[in-house]
Amino acid sequence: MTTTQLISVIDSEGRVAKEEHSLSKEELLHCYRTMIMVRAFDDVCLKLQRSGRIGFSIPNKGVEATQVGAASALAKTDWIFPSYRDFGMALYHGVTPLEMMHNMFGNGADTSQGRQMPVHFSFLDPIRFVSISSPIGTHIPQAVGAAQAMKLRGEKHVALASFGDGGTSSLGFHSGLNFAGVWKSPVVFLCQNNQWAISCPSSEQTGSDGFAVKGEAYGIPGVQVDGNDLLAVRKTVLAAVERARRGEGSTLIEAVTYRMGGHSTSDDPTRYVPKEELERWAKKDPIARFEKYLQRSGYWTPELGQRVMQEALEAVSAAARAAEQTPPPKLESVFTDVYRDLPAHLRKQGQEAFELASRKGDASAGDGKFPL
Amino acid sequence: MTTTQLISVIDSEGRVAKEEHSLSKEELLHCYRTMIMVRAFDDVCLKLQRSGRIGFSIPNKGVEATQVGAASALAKTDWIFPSYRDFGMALYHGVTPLEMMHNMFGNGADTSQGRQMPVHFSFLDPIRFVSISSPIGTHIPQAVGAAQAMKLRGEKHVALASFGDGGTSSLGFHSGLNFAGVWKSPVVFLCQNNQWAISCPSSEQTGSDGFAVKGEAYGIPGVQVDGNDLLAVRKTVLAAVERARRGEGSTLIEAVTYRMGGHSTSDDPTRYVPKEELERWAKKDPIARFEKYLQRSGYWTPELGQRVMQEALEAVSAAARAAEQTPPPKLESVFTDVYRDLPAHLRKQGQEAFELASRKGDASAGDGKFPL
Amino acid sequence: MATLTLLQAVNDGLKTAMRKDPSVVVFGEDVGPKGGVFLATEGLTKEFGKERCFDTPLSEDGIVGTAIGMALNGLKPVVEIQFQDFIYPAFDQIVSEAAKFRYRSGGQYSVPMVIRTPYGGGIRGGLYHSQSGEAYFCHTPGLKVVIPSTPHDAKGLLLAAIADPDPVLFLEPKALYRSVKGEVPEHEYAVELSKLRTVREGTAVTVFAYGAMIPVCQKAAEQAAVEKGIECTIVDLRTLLPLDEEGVLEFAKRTGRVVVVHEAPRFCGFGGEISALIAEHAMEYMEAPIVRVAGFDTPFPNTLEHHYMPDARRVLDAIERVASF
Amino acid sequence: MATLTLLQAVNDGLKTAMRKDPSVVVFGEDVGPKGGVFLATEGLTKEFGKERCFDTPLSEDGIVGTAIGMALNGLKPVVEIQFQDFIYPAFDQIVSEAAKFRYRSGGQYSVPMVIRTPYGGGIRGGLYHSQSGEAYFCHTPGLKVVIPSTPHDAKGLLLAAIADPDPVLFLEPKALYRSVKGEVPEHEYAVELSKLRTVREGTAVTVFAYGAMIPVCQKAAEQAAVEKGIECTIVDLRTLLPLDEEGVLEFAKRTGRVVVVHEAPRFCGFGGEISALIAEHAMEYMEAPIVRVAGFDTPFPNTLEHHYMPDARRVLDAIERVASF
Ligand SMILES: Cc1ncc(C[n+]2csc(CCOP(=O)(O)OP(=O)(O)O)c2C)c(N)n1
Ligand SMILES: Cc1ncc(C[n+]2csc(CCOP(=O)(O)OP(=O)(O)O)c2C)c(N)n1
Ligand SMILES: [Mg+2]
Ligand SMILES: [Mg+2]
Repeated sequence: MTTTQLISVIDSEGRVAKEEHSLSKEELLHCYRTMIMVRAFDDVCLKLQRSGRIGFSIPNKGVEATQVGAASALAKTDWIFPSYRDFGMALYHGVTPLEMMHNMFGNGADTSQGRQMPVHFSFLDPIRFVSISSPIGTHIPQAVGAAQAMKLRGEKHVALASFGDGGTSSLGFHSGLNFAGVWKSPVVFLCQNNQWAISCPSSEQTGSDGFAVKGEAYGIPGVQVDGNDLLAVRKTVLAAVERARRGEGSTLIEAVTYRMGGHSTSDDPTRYVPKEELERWAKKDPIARFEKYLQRSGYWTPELGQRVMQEALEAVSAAARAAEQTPPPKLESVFTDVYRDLPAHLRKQGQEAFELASRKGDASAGDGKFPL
Repeated sequence: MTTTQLISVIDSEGRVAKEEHSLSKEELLHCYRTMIMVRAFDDVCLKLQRSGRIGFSIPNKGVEATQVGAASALAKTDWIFPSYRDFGMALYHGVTPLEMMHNMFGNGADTSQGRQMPVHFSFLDPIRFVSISSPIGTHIPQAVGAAQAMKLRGEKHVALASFGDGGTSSLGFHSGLNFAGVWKSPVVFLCQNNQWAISCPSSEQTGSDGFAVKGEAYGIPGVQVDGNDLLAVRKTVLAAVERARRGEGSTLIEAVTYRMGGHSTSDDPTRYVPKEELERWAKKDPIARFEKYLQRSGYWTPELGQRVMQEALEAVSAAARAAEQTPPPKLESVFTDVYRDLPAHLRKQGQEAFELASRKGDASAGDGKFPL
Repeated sequence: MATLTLLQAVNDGLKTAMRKDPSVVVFGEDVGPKGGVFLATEGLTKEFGKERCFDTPLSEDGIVGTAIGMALNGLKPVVEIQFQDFIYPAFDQIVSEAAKFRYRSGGQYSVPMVIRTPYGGGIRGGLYHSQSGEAYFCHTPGLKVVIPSTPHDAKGLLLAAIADPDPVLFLEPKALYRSVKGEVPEHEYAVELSKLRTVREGTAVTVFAYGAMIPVCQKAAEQAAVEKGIECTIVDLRTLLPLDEEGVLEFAKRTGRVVVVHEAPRFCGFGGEISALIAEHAMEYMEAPIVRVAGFDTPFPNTLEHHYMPDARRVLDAIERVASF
Repeated sequence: MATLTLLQAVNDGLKTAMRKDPSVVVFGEDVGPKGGVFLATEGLTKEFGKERCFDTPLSEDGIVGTAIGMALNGLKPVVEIQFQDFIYPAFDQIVSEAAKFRYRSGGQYSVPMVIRTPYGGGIRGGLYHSQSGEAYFCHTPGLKVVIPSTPHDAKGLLLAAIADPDPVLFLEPKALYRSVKGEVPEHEYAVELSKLRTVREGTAVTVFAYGAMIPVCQKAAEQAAVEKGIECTIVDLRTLLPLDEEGVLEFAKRTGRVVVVHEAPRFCGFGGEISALIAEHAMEYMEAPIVRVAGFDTPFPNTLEHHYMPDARRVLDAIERVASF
């Protein structure tokens, strides 16, 4: 059931044996621009974090093709249950850098009202990009449930759950895939094997030979795809999506890729990542590979590349400036959205907080910095 | 890695193609007597429960060969992490019916001091038969930890974790096998696929093709064995035990067998078990099959069979009478063993309980009955 | 009106909700053809089909996790955890996810769902079939926690819980499943959440309790009245979170003498919250120490469970001590 | 004596224990070569080898479950949960297993082990890197729960926890990891469990607190003394379970005015237990309401965490209210 051969479309020189996709030039360039936007967003966030203007961010360098290739296989009516290293999927479907930057600054325009840490996005439109939580793997059975709801209603939509190599050890992975296997739910499980879970290499995450094989434990077909090859990811996810829409159940996809940065801005990967390994993977940069392909197709020139990056950086920087100037959430946001209706005890606690502030002055922010 | 062929030694007529074991007549008869003892214990407990003398028991009819065959592959220095449907393993190694009956009556001589429900045994000698808890699957990673301790100390012992088909859906299954796969711990995972988890058939437990295949998700070899064939179970478990002792890591064994009774004395299996299914499996009764084999070997006659059963029933009944007359645990047992040393607050609560009893009379037992 | 046991009232509540609202689905271990180990879901698969009432693999994490996903996407799952003792594999999903979804998404996503589960002792279930874990969940903002003590409330609170826009943990006192009977309207009705119920009125002592402790407190109060002339008010808290705090303070102030009763261990139990609320907001009214009668701070024993669980004897003793202080 | 941060004191405690006792093993996510995300286990793999300090797959259930097995079989595991917020996948192993093994086996099996984990707010960690879940565990008989607030106690309590015959949850206030420094003996020593510590003495008000709230209370107490002439006693509870109940009552009685402070949500929090204990056993001594200052009954927010967490301002306000009642 498990395909043990790594699916690949674009070779390292950007060549494609046989044109297997039906993407127009515009669509291809949209994928490209999205990948560049991810990288630009990362770069700007890193600088913002290093200069103390935001507390934390999560780099995506190296995994852009997996995110964007997967997103390109989904319709707006599908649901995404993302991990924190997946925002390229949101960008692909039209979430703006500004919407994201509001979250990075945790300001009052953030969809989570500054309640969540940076990179814990939540979007409803233009696609369900379901509120990210930190605990690893919890969203996997949730995706199965959301998909099952679609199935019970006879809709042909699917849910995509994305998680890391580390995520396969979580409890949610086991229960999610097990339920999906029994229910034949329309879910696509996308395991992004980026080789590391913070400082733990994927070889210490499991004794199995890769992650795709884990599908068999649940009666779910598993496939391995070259995660640095946008077209291969798209093709593989699309096949899984179509299978799910046909009512044939779920698929586990292992996208083999590489986290070229640290785990987060709090992490120093030089403490544990072998230098040669990083160098080896740097040569497989998914964006460079896609550029070569586009160039062969006559859609790309170095100038275009520069311009796209320039535009992306400007858009993200403008978003950062705007987000930085957006006021923080209001004090009342601490108390709302715990329940739909504010219960009496929270009304009281909120009032007391306001009263105290007027009596004793406002609370002052500490200088606590996120440590990882 | 997974052996998909069902391992079998004794055929339905009791024939063995090639004598594959090195068991003496005495050893074979010890296995036989243990299986009969399990069945006798079950029968007596059922009567005790039906007549209201104990609250609850768990029938083992149909799975005796798996329990006893597996136990016979272990040394006294190994550890057993059992489920509640495994006490044949304890009997095999010399735990007495009386020790077990103390638990069934929850009296003051029970190793758990009447704190646990019936069939939640705990024995230290003559083999570690680790205290059974009700939550399914929690003991699986514990077995891995105990085994890992042996490995770190350079001992050649193994731990055996036994659980049901339902248990494979638990979180402990996933984390236990995953850690064992990475650590190459000396554990034998024995999944007793008795086709049912209370009223849920094993086909609704997982989408996979059987349970042995689940080993692959962890890099652990999986084998399927005919669980109603004592010699096949013994052979398979022994191979796994020896592999573990050699430092080669763990094995997942699926023993395909059948729960011929209800889940427990509170369960009415006629509500959900198809009659034909039960009839089909009744023909494969593991004790009858072993008797045929023993008979072919010249070790068994119907008279011997009757005598062994008679002796077993007498021993168990005598144990029941003795246990029933053993006084209940003392009130202080409610407060001890929470910690090694009684902390001040529990000393105080205990004193208050005693004082109240002397002032207001003793608490009286309710008539609550266990419902399943 | 029909006279039903608490268990039948739960079953009736489920059927009533499923008949009215096609988005209600019921699932869990053994809830399908078997009807649940206590038979709370009996007949549901038959009436509503296995698309709406079905069994699951043995994973509470999976049950609650998938229920959250369904709730996110328009269904109204009412799941069963076979015993409250087995809810802990789902603790992460409940505490980290269900309770926090609305907050962390600024209201974009919410998880209206109900987790039903039998809790408490009295059936000789020992450590793992007797626990009362309500305090764990009451310390979890974002959840609602409801415990009925009568058939009428069981149906009415369950229907209110199912109609609620937020996740509700619905704890059913298994000791009362078959031992209490009462009149239950056949039609649909709701008992409003976060409103306590006065079981009995008296001016000497106020007893706060819930679930299976209500009949125990009633027995003790009768004895106190008959034997000592002490008249107690008994308050059934019913919804533990969000608690009717004003109501609690009001009833505490009326008598100035308070006993709090629950089965769960005393230390950090729900009773502590009641005592603390009163000690903070009604201290001036108190004429006696606030006494808790609770399970001991030990795991739940089997043979001696009747010593462990508060009984009328212990509650009466506390009432007398508080009344005569 | 060396001057160490609280984090260094933890590291020193681990090394001291591992040097002395070869059965001590340390494991968890990223605790090996990386030394943990906070560097609490820095240098352990180097000094003791990867057999005694090693990384695990990403499963808290697996970490605690295997640790229990090791503890059953003669090792002394000291495991790390990366953030307390991520302990919930292991809740079942902790609550159902570690806490109940000795009891259910009549003392045949026991699980001496330590679970270390950073808890609490103050680092802009939002909902999932800031929680204070101590109350969940304090409501679990069979566990011990310890929280240091100084480097000296961090090492001494950790060594006592490692030497203890029962499972100990060791919660480290991450906000203090690097912000407090203090003298720490280089040798091995133990700070006895279940004994509170007097941080400061004063006759007007008793403040009970622990962990990262200790410096906050100290600041408030200084202000109360300087600005209002109110002298407070501050009691660091240190071991929350088993609690030094006699000590608590003693210090409550001394002033008759009590404030209880913690970061965790108020409702059903640990503070409720302190209030309840006093309301039950020292009510006659109380001259004012027992006031709790706690986190709000909401999830933990990120940007506004300084509003959420009790600060000196809020503690001072409570001290003043209680003193002037
Ligand atoms: C339950 C849980 N445990 C621990 C953590 C801390 N943690 C955050 S990310 C991470 C590693 C995740 O690795 P992987 O799943 O491979 O995703 P990646 O970061 O590589 O994208 C860990 C251990 C967590 N968030 N949740
Ligand atoms: C975590 C948990 N959930 C639910 C239960 C209730 N329960 C007890 S036994 C059982 C079925 C177990 O089936 P299986 O693992 O196949 O073992 P078998 O009884 O067939 O031997 C269930 C659901 C439990 N004990 N623990
Ligand atoms: Mg990874
Ligand atoms: Mg079974």
